Amino acid sequence: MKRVRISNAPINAESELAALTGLGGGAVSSFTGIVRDDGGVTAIELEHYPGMTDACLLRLIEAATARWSLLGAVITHRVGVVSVGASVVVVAAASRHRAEALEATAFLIDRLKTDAPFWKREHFADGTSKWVAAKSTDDVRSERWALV
Amino acid sequence: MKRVRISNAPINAESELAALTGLGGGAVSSFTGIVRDDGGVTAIELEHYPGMTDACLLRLIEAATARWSLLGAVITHRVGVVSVGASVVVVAAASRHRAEALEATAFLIDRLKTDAPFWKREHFADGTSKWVAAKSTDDVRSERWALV
Amino acid sequence: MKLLYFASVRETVGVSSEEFAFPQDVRSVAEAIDWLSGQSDEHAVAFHDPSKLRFALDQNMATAGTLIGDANELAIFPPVTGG
Amino acid sequence: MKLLYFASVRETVGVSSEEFAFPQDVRSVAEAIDWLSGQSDEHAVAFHDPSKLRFALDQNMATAGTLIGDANELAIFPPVTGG
Repeated sequence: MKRVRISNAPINAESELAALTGLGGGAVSSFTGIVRDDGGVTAIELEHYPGMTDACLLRLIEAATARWSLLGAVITHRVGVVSVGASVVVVAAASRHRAEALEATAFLIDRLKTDAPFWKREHFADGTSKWVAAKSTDDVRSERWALV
Repeated sequence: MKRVRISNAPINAESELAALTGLGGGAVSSFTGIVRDDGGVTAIELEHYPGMTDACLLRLIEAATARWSLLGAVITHRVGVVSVGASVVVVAAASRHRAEALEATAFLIDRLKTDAPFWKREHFADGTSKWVAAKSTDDVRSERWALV
Repeated sequence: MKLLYFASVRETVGVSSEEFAFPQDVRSVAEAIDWLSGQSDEHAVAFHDPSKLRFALDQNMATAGTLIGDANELAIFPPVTGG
Repeated sequence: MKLLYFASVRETVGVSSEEFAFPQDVRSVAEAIDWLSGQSDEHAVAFHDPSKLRFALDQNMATAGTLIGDANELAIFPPVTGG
Protein backbone atom coordinates (compact mmCIF):
# COMPACT_ATOMS: atom_id res chain seq x y z
CA MET A 1 0.00 0.00 0.00
CA LYS A 2 1.65 3.20 -1.22
CA ARG A 3 -0.31 6.42 -1.00
CA VAL A 4 0.54 10.06 -1.54
CA ARG A 5 -1.93 12.86 -0.92
CA ILE A 6 -1.63 16.61 -1.32
CA SER A 7 -4.40 18.15 0.73
CA ASN A 8 -6.03 21.56 0.93
CA ALA A 9 -8.14 20.36 3.86
CA PRO A 10 -7.03 19.61 7.42
CA ILE A 11 -5.29 16.28 7.83
CA ASN A 12 -5.09 14.12 10.90
CA ALA A 13 -2.77 11.30 11.72
CA GLU A 14 -5.57 8.89 12.64
CA SER A 15 -7.09 8.48 9.20
CA GLU A 16 -3.63 8.27 7.65
CA LEU A 17 -2.67 5.48 10.05
CA ALA A 18 -5.91 3.53 9.69
CA ALA A 19 -4.97 2.17 6.28
CA LEU A 20 -1.64 0.91 7.59
CA THR A 21 -2.80 -0.89 10.71
CA GLY A 22 -4.83 -3.41 8.73
CA LEU A 23 -2.05 -4.74 6.51
CA GLY A 24 -1.14 -7.69 8.73
CA GLY A 25 2.13 -6.22 9.97
CA GLY A 26 3.14 -5.93 13.59
CA ALA A 27 4.45 -2.38 13.39
CA VAL A 28 3.18 1.02 12.30
CA SER A 29 5.31 4.09 12.79
CA SER A 30 4.32 7.68 12.07
CA PHE A 31 5.56 11.22 12.12
CA THR A 32 3.34 14.30 12.20
CA GLY A 33 4.70 17.77 11.53
CA ILE A 34 2.75 20.60 13.18
CA VAL A 35 2.86 24.39 12.67
CA ARG A 36 4.76 25.91 15.60
CA ASP A 37 4.10 29.32 17.11
CA ASP A 38 7.67 30.45 16.44
CA GLY A 39 8.14 34.12 17.27
CA GLY A 40 4.55 35.12 16.72
CA VAL A 41 3.74 32.94 13.72
CA THR A 42 -0.04 32.60 13.33
CA ALA A 43 -0.07 30.43 10.21
CA ILE A 44 2.08 29.20 7.40
CA GLU A 45 1.24 29.20 3.73
CA LEU A 46 2.50 26.34 1.62
CA GLU A 47 3.20 26.63 -2.08
CA HIS A 48 4.18 23.60 -4.15
CA TYR A 49 5.04 22.49 -7.69
CA PRO A 50 1.87 20.61 -8.55
CA GLY A 51 3.19 18.54 -11.42
CA MET A 52 6.25 17.42 -9.52
CA THR A 53 5.11 17.00 -5.93
CA ASP A 54 3.13 13.77 -6.20
CA ALA A 55 5.80 12.09 -8.29
CA CYS A 56 8.53 13.21 -5.89
CA LEU A 57 6.69 11.90 -2.81
CA LEU A 58 5.89 8.62 -4.54
CA ARG A 59 9.58 8.26 -5.43
CA LEU A 60 10.44 8.69 -1.74
CA ILE A 61 8.04 5.88 -0.85
CA GLU A 62 9.50 3.71 -3.62
CA ALA A 63 12.99 4.38 -2.29
CA ALA A 64 11.92 3.45 1.25
CA THR A 65 10.21 0.29 0.01
CA ALA A 66 13.32 -0.72 -1.93
CA ARG A 67 15.47 -0.19 1.15
CA TRP A 68 13.33 -1.68 3.91
CA SER A 69 10.84 -4.51 3.94
CA LEU A 70 7.62 -2.49 4.22
CA LEU A 71 3.99 -3.52 3.93
CA GLY A 72 2.96 0.03 3.14
CA ALA A 73 3.74 3.71 3.49
CA VAL A 74 1.76 6.93 3.20
CA ILE A 75 2.66 10.60 2.90
CA THR A 76 0.04 13.32 3.22
CA HIS A 77 1.07 16.96 2.94
CA ARG A 78 -0.98 20.11 3.36
CA VAL A 79 -0.81 23.00 0.93
CA GLY A 80 -2.33 26.47 1.28
CA VAL A 81 -2.77 28.23 4.62
CA VAL A 82 -2.23 26.10 7.73
CA SER A 83 -2.82 27.57 11.18
CA VAL A 84 -0.59 27.20 14.22
CA GLY A 85 -1.26 23.86 15.88
CA ALA A 86 -2.51 22.18 12.71
CA SER A 87 -0.69 19.32 11.00
CA VAL A 88 1.37 20.11 7.90
CA VAL A 89 2.53 16.62 7.08
CA VAL A 90 1.95 13.03 8.16
CA VAL A 91 4.26 10.25 7.05
CA ALA A 92 3.79 6.66 8.19
CA ALA A 93 5.07 3.19 7.41
CA ALA A 94 3.98 -0.37 8.23
CA SER A 95 6.20 -3.43 8.48
CA ARG A 96 6.25 -6.86 10.08
CA HIS A 97 8.83 -5.87 12.67
CA ARG A 98 9.45 -2.48 14.22
CA ALA A 99 12.94 -1.57 13.02
CA GLU A 100 11.85 -1.19 9.40
CA ALA A 101 8.82 1.01 10.08
CA LEU A 102 10.77 3.25 12.49
CA GLU A 103 13.68 3.77 10.12
CA ALA A 104 11.52 4.24 7.04
CA THR A 105 9.47 6.91 8.84
CA ALA A 106 12.60 8.89 9.73
CA PHE A 107 13.92 8.46 6.19
CA LEU A 108 10.68 9.67 4.61
CA ILE A 109 10.40 12.86 6.64
CA ASP A 110 14.13 13.64 6.42
CA ARG A 111 14.17 13.25 2.64
CA LEU A 112 10.84 15.02 2.17
CA LYS A 113 12.31 18.09 3.89
CA THR A 114 15.17 18.38 1.39
CA ASP A 115 13.71 16.85 -1.79
CA ALA A 116 10.02 17.67 -2.11
CA PRO A 117 9.06 20.91 -3.90
CA PHE A 118 7.19 22.73 -1.13
CA TRP A 119 7.89 26.26 0.10
CA LYS A 120 6.67 27.75 3.36
CA ARG A 121 5.73 31.33 4.06
CA GLU A 122 5.25 32.37 7.68
CA HIS A 123 2.44 34.77 8.56
CA PHE A 124 2.79 36.82 11.74
CA ALA A 125 0.30 38.42 14.10
CA ASP A 126 1.31 41.91 12.93
CA GLY A 127 0.22 41.12 9.38
CA THR A 128 3.71 40.66 7.96
CA SER A 129 4.93 37.49 6.32
CA LYS A 130 8.18 36.04 5.06
CA TRP A 131 9.53 32.99 3.28
CA VAL A 132 11.12 30.38 5.51
CA ALA A 133 14.81 29.78 4.82
CA ALA A 134 16.04 26.23 4.28
CA LYS A 135 18.09 24.82 7.17
CA SER A 136 21.52 23.25 6.76
CA THR A 137 20.63 20.83 9.57
CA ASP A 138 17.96 19.40 7.28
CA ASP A 139 20.61 18.74 4.63
CA VAL A 140 22.77 16.96 7.19
CA ARG A 141 19.90 14.74 8.32
CA SER A 142 18.91 13.95 4.74
CA GLU A 143 22.45 13.03 3.76
CA ARG A 144 22.69 10.56 6.65
CA TRP A 145 20.53 8.32 4.49
CA ALA A 146 22.90 8.27 1.53
CA LEU A 147 23.71 4.69 0.61
CA VAL A 148 27.45 4.12 0.91
CA MET B 1 2.98 15.78 29.58
CA LYS B 2 3.94 12.27 30.66
CA ARG B 3 1.28 9.59 30.62
CA VAL B 4 1.31 5.85 31.15
CA ARG B 5 -1.77 3.69 30.74
CA ILE B 6 -2.31 -0.02 31.16
CA SER B 7 -5.52 -0.87 29.36
CA ASN B 8 -7.89 -3.82 29.33
CA ALA B 9 -9.88 -2.14 26.56
CA PRO B 10 -8.92 -1.65 22.90
CA ILE B 11 -6.50 1.20 22.30
CA ASN B 12 -6.05 3.26 19.19
CA ALA B 13 -3.22 5.49 18.16
CA GLU B 14 -5.44 8.49 17.47
CA SER B 15 -6.54 9.20 21.03
CA GLU B 16 -3.01 8.61 22.28
CA LEU B 17 -1.63 11.12 19.79
CA ALA B 18 -4.30 13.76 20.37
CA ALA B 19 -2.80 14.84 23.70
CA LEU B 20 0.61 15.32 22.13
CA THR B 21 -0.33 17.36 19.08
CA GLY B 22 -1.57 20.26 21.19
CA LEU B 23 1.60 20.89 23.19
CA GLY B 24 3.00 23.56 20.88
CA GLY B 25 5.74 21.40 19.41
CA GLY B 26 6.34 20.92 15.72
CA ALA B 27 6.84 17.16 15.84
CA VAL B 28 4.89 14.14 17.07
CA SER B 29 6.22 10.65 16.42
CA SER B 30 4.49 7.40 17.25
CA PHE B 31 4.87 3.65 17.15
CA THR B 32 1.99 1.17 17.26
CA GLY B 33 2.56 -2.53 17.86
CA ILE B 34 -0.10 -4.83 16.41
CA VAL B 35 -0.82 -8.53 16.96
CA ARG B 36 0.43 -10.44 13.91
CA ASP B 37 -1.09 -13.59 12.52
CA ASP B 38 2.16 -15.53 12.94
CA GLY B 39 1.73 -19.19 12.10
CA GLY B 40 -1.95 -19.33 12.94
CA VAL B 41 -2.01 -17.06 15.97
CA THR B 42 -5.57 -15.88 16.65
CA ALA B 43 -4.87 -13.78 19.73
CA ILE B 44 -2.27 -13.08 22.36
CA GLU B 45 -2.81 -12.91 26.09
CA LEU B 46 -0.76 -10.43 28.06
CA GLU B 47 0.13 -10.90 31.70
CA HIS B 48 1.94 -8.18 33.63
CA TYR B 49 3.31 -7.31 37.09
CA PRO B 50 0.72 -4.76 38.17
CA GLY B 51 2.70 -3.04 40.90
CA MET B 52 5.78 -2.63 38.76
CA THR B 53 4.47 -1.97 35.25
CA ASP B 54 3.32 1.62 35.64
CA ALA B 55 6.47 2.63 37.49
CA CYS B 56 8.68 0.94 34.90
CA LEU B 57 6.96 2.64 31.96
CA LEU B 58 7.08 6.00 33.70
CA ARG B 59 10.80 5.51 34.31
CA LEU B 60 11.26 4.91 30.58
CA ILE B 61 9.50 8.19 29.83
CA GLU B 62 11.63 9.95 32.46
CA ALA B 63 14.77 8.52 30.88
CA ALA B 64 13.67 9.69 27.42
CA THR B 65 12.83 13.15 28.76
CA ALA B 66 16.24 13.40 30.44
CA ARG B 67 17.97 12.42 27.21
CA TRP B 68 16.01 14.38 24.61
CA SER B 69 14.24 17.69 24.75
CA LEU B 70 10.64 16.46 24.76
CA LEU B 71 7.38 18.30 25.30
CA GLY B 72 5.61 15.07 26.21
CA ALA B 73 5.50 11.32 25.83
CA VAL B 74 2.86 8.65 26.28
CA ILE B 75 2.91 4.88 26.55
CA THR B 76 -0.29 2.84 26.46
CA HIS B 77 -0.10 -0.96 26.70
CA ARG B 78 -2.85 -3.54 26.49
CA VAL B 79 -3.16 -6.42 28.94
CA GLY B 80 -5.46 -9.44 28.76
CA VAL B 81 -6.55 -11.03 25.49
CA VAL B 82 -5.77 -9.06 22.32
CA SER B 83 -6.95 -10.35 18.92
CA VAL B 84 -4.94 -10.48 15.72
CA GLY B 85 -4.95 -7.06 14.08
CA ALA B 86 -5.54 -5.14 17.31
CA SER B 87 -2.99 -2.80 18.84
CA VAL B 88 -0.91 -4.06 21.77
CA VAL B 89 1.08 -0.92 22.47
CA VAL B 90 1.26 2.70 21.40
CA VAL B 91 4.23 4.89 22.29
CA ALA B 92 4.50 8.48 21.16
CA ALA B 93 6.61 11.55 21.81
CA ALA B 94 6.31 15.27 21.06
CA SER B 95 9.14 17.74 20.60
CA ARG B 96 9.85 21.10 18.97
CA HIS B 97 11.94 19.54 16.20
CA ARG B 98 11.63 16.12 14.64
CA ALA B 99 14.91 14.42 15.58
CA GLU B 100 14.04 14.27 19.28
CA ALA B 101 10.54 12.83 18.86
CA LEU B 102 11.72 10.24 16.32
CA GLU B 103 14.62 9.05 18.46
CA ALA B 104 12.63 9.05 21.69
CA THR B 105 9.90 6.93 20.08
CA ALA B 106 12.41 4.30 18.97
CA PHE B 107 14.07 4.39 22.41
CA LEU B 108 10.77 3.94 24.24
CA ILE B 109 9.61 0.91 22.26
CA ASP B 110 13.07 -0.71 22.20
CA ARG B 111 13.47 -0.36 25.97
CA LEU B 112 9.88 -1.32 26.72
CA LYS B 113 10.47 -4.63 24.93
CA THR B 114 13.37 -5.58 27.21
CA ASP B 115 12.55 -3.79 30.48
CA ALA B 116 8.80 -3.72 31.09
CA PRO B 117 7.26 -6.66 32.98
CA PHE B 118 4.82 -8.00 30.38
CA TRP B 119 4.60 -11.59 29.17
CA LYS B 120 2.83 -12.75 26.01
CA ARG B 121 1.05 -16.01 25.45
CA GLU B 122 0.04 -16.90 21.89
CA HIS B 123 -3.30 -18.59 21.25
CA PHE B 124 -3.67 -20.66 18.09
CA ALA B 125 -6.64 -21.63 15.92
CA ASP B 126 -6.36 -25.26 17.07
CA GLY B 127 -6.96 -24.25 20.69
CA THR B 128 -3.37 -24.61 21.83
CA SER B 129 -1.33 -21.80 23.33
CA LYS B 130 2.25 -21.14 24.33
CA TRP B 131 4.40 -18.49 25.96
CA VAL B 132 6.37 -16.32 23.58
CA ALA B 133 10.14 -16.57 23.98
CA ALA B 134 12.18 -13.39 24.37
CA LYS B 135 14.26 -12.48 21.30
CA SER B 136 17.98 -11.76 21.42
CA THR B 137 17.47 -9.17 18.66
CA ASP B 138 15.39 -7.17 21.13
CA ASP B 139 18.32 -7.16 23.55
CA VAL B 140 20.62 -5.91 20.82
CA ARG B 141 18.26 -3.08 19.88
CA SER B 142 17.77 -2.11 23.51
CA GLU B 143 21.49 -2.04 24.21
CA ARG B 144 22.06 0.33 21.29
CA TRP B 145 20.65 3.01 23.58
CA ALA B 146 23.20 2.47 26.35
CA LEU B 147 24.88 5.77 27.16
CA VAL B 148 28.62 5.47 26.57
CA MET C 1 9.46 -12.33 52.16
CA LYS C 2 6.67 -12.20 49.62
CA LEU C 3 7.41 -14.22 46.47
CA LEU C 4 5.68 -13.39 43.18
CA TYR C 5 5.81 -15.59 40.08
CA PHE C 6 4.79 -14.64 36.57
CA ALA C 7 4.07 -16.35 33.26
CA SER C 8 5.73 -19.78 32.81
CA VAL C 9 7.31 -19.58 36.28
CA ARG C 10 3.90 -19.06 37.85
CA GLU C 11 2.49 -21.99 35.88
CA THR C 12 5.35 -24.32 36.81
CA VAL C 13 5.36 -23.48 40.52
CA GLY C 14 1.58 -23.65 40.53
CA VAL C 15 0.91 -20.47 42.53
CA SER C 16 1.25 -16.78 41.69
CA SER C 17 2.35 -15.72 45.15
CA GLU C 18 3.57 -17.21 48.43
CA GLU C 19 5.39 -16.20 51.62
CA PHE C 20 8.66 -17.59 52.97
CA ALA C 21 11.01 -16.71 55.80
CA PHE C 22 14.44 -17.24 54.28
CA PRO C 23 17.17 -18.62 56.55
CA GLN C 24 19.90 -16.17 57.64
CA ASP C 25 22.43 -17.44 55.11
CA VAL C 26 20.21 -16.51 52.14
CA ARG C 27 21.60 -13.08 51.26
CA SER C 28 21.47 -12.78 47.46
CA VAL C 29 18.82 -13.45 44.84
CA ALA C 30 20.89 -16.44 43.66
CA GLU C 31 20.91 -17.90 47.17
CA ALA C 32 17.15 -17.35 47.44
CA ILE C 33 16.59 -19.21 44.14
CA ASP C 34 18.80 -22.05 45.36
CA TRP C 35 16.90 -22.30 48.64
CA LEU C 36 13.49 -22.06 46.93
CA SER C 37 14.43 -24.97 44.63
CA GLY C 38 14.39 -27.23 47.68
CA GLN C 39 10.84 -26.39 48.65
CA SER C 40 9.03 -28.76 46.24
CA ASP C 41 9.49 -30.65 43.01
CA GLU C 42 7.63 -27.85 41.22
CA HIS C 43 9.97 -25.22 42.64
CA ALA C 44 12.95 -27.36 41.61
CA VAL C 45 11.72 -27.53 38.00
CA ALA C 46 10.80 -23.83 37.85
CA PHE C 47 14.17 -22.66 39.17
CA HIS C 48 16.59 -25.26 37.81
CA ASP C 49 18.21 -22.84 35.33
CA PRO C 50 18.59 -19.39 36.93
CA SER C 51 20.20 -18.05 33.72
CA LYS C 52 16.75 -18.24 32.12
CA LEU C 53 15.08 -16.33 34.95
CA ARG C 54 14.76 -12.62 35.64
CA PHE C 55 14.19 -10.98 39.03
CA ALA C 56 12.75 -7.88 40.65
CA LEU C 57 13.28 -6.83 44.25
CA ASP C 58 10.59 -4.50 45.55
CA GLN C 59 9.60 -3.93 41.92
CA ASN C 60 13.04 -2.94 40.68
CA MET C 61 14.92 -5.15 38.26
CA ALA C 62 17.62 -7.19 40.04
CA THR C 63 20.23 -9.76 39.04
CA ALA C 64 21.24 -13.07 40.61
CA GLY C 65 23.98 -11.26 42.51
CA THR C 66 21.76 -8.55 43.98
CA LEU C 67 21.60 -8.63 47.79
CA ILE C 68 18.10 -9.01 49.19
CA GLY C 69 18.77 -6.67 52.14
CA ASP C 70 15.49 -5.55 53.66
CA ALA C 71 13.41 -5.96 50.49
CA ASN C 72 9.86 -7.21 51.08
CA GLU C 73 9.00 -8.59 47.66
CA LEU C 74 10.96 -10.83 45.30
CA ALA C 75 9.45 -11.44 41.87
CA ILE C 76 10.75 -14.27 39.66
CA PHE C 77 9.81 -14.55 36.00
CA PRO C 78 11.06 -15.44 32.52
CA PRO C 79 12.52 -12.73 30.25
CA VAL C 80 9.85 -10.17 29.44
CA THR C 81 8.04 -10.20 26.07
CA GLY C 82 5.82 -7.11 26.03
CA GLY C 83 5.38 -4.53 23.30
CA MET D 1 11.00 26.19 -23.19
CA LYS D 2 8.45 26.68 -20.44
CA LEU D 3 9.88 28.43 -17.37
CA LEU D 4 8.25 27.96 -13.96
CA TYR D 5 9.13 30.03 -10.88
CA PHE D 6 8.19 29.29 -7.30
CA ALA D 7 8.15 31.06 -3.93
CA SER D 8 10.58 34.01 -3.64
CA VAL D 9 11.82 33.51 -7.21
CA ARG D 10 8.25 33.80 -8.51
CA GLU D 11 7.70 36.95 -6.44
CA THR D 12 10.94 38.58 -7.61
CA VAL D 13 10.47 37.81 -11.30
CA GLY D 14 6.83 38.84 -11.00
CA VAL D 15 5.30 35.94 -12.94
CA SER D 16 4.85 32.26 -12.11
CA SER D 17 5.40 31.02 -15.65
CA GLU D 18 6.68 32.24 -19.02
CA GLU D 19 7.97 30.89 -22.34
CA PHE D 20 11.36 31.54 -23.95
CA ALA D 21 13.21 30.16 -26.94
CA PHE D 22 16.78 29.88 -25.69
CA PRO D 23 19.58 30.64 -28.19
CA GLN D 24 21.59 27.66 -29.50
CA ASP D 25 24.53 28.29 -27.15
CA VAL D 26 22.39 27.84 -24.02
CA ARG D 27 23.02 24.19 -23.26
CA SER D 28 23.13 23.84 -19.45
CA VAL D 29 20.91 25.06 -16.63
CA ALA D 30 23.69 27.49 -15.62
CA GLU D 31 23.76 28.95 -19.14
CA ALA D 32 19.98 29.29 -19.10
CA ILE D 33 20.11 31.17 -15.79
CA ASP D 34 22.80 33.45 -17.16
CA TRP D 35 20.77 34.16 -20.30
CA LEU D 36 17.53 34.70 -18.32
CA SER D 37 19.29 37.27 -16.11
CA GLY D 38 19.53 39.51 -19.14
CA GLN D 39 15.80 39.54 -19.83
CA SER D 40 14.78 42.21 -17.30
CA ASP D 41 15.91 43.92 -14.11
CA GLU D 42 13.61 41.58 -12.18
CA HIS D 43 15.17 38.51 -13.78
CA ALA D 44 18.62 39.89 -13.00
CA VAL D 45 17.75 40.28 -9.30
CA ALA D 46 16.02 36.89 -9.06
CA PHE D 47 18.93 34.99 -10.64
CA HIS D 48 21.98 36.97 -9.47
CA ASP D 49 23.19 34.20 -7.13
CA PRO D 50 22.64 30.77 -8.74
CA SER D 51 24.16 29.06 -5.68
CA LYS D 52 20.97 30.01 -3.82
CA LEU D 53 18.70 28.55 -6.49
CA ARG D 54 17.49 25.04 -7.16
CA PHE D 55 16.29 23.64 -10.48
CA ALA D 56 14.08 20.97 -11.98
CA LEU D 57 14.06 19.87 -15.61
CA ASP D 58 10.83 18.23 -16.69
CA GLN D 59 9.99 17.84 -12.98
CA ASN D 60 13.22 16.08 -12.03
CA MET D 61 15.74 17.77 -9.77
CA ALA D 62 18.67 19.17 -11.75
CA THR D 63 21.87 21.06 -10.97
CA ALA D 64 23.49 24.08 -12.62
CA GLY D 65 25.60 21.73 -14.71
CA THR D 66 22.71 19.61 -16.00
CA LEU D 67 22.27 19.78 -19.77
CA ILE D 68 18.86 20.94 -20.91
CA GLY D 69 18.74 18.56 -23.87
CA ASP D 70 15.20 18.23 -25.14
CA ALA D 71 13.52 19.09 -21.84
CA ASN D 72 10.30 21.09 -22.16
CA GLU D 73 10.04 22.60 -18.67
CA LEU D 74 12.65 24.31 -16.48
CA ALA D 75 11.59 25.21 -12.94
CA ILE D 76 13.67 27.61 -10.85
CA PHE D 77 13.11 28.04 -7.13
CA PRO D 78 14.78 28.58 -3.75
CA PRO D 79 15.75 25.55 -1.61
CA VAL D 80 12.63 23.67 -0.58
CA THR D 81 11.14 24.08 2.91
CA GLY D 82 8.28 21.60 3.14
CA GLY D 83 7.47 19.14 5.90
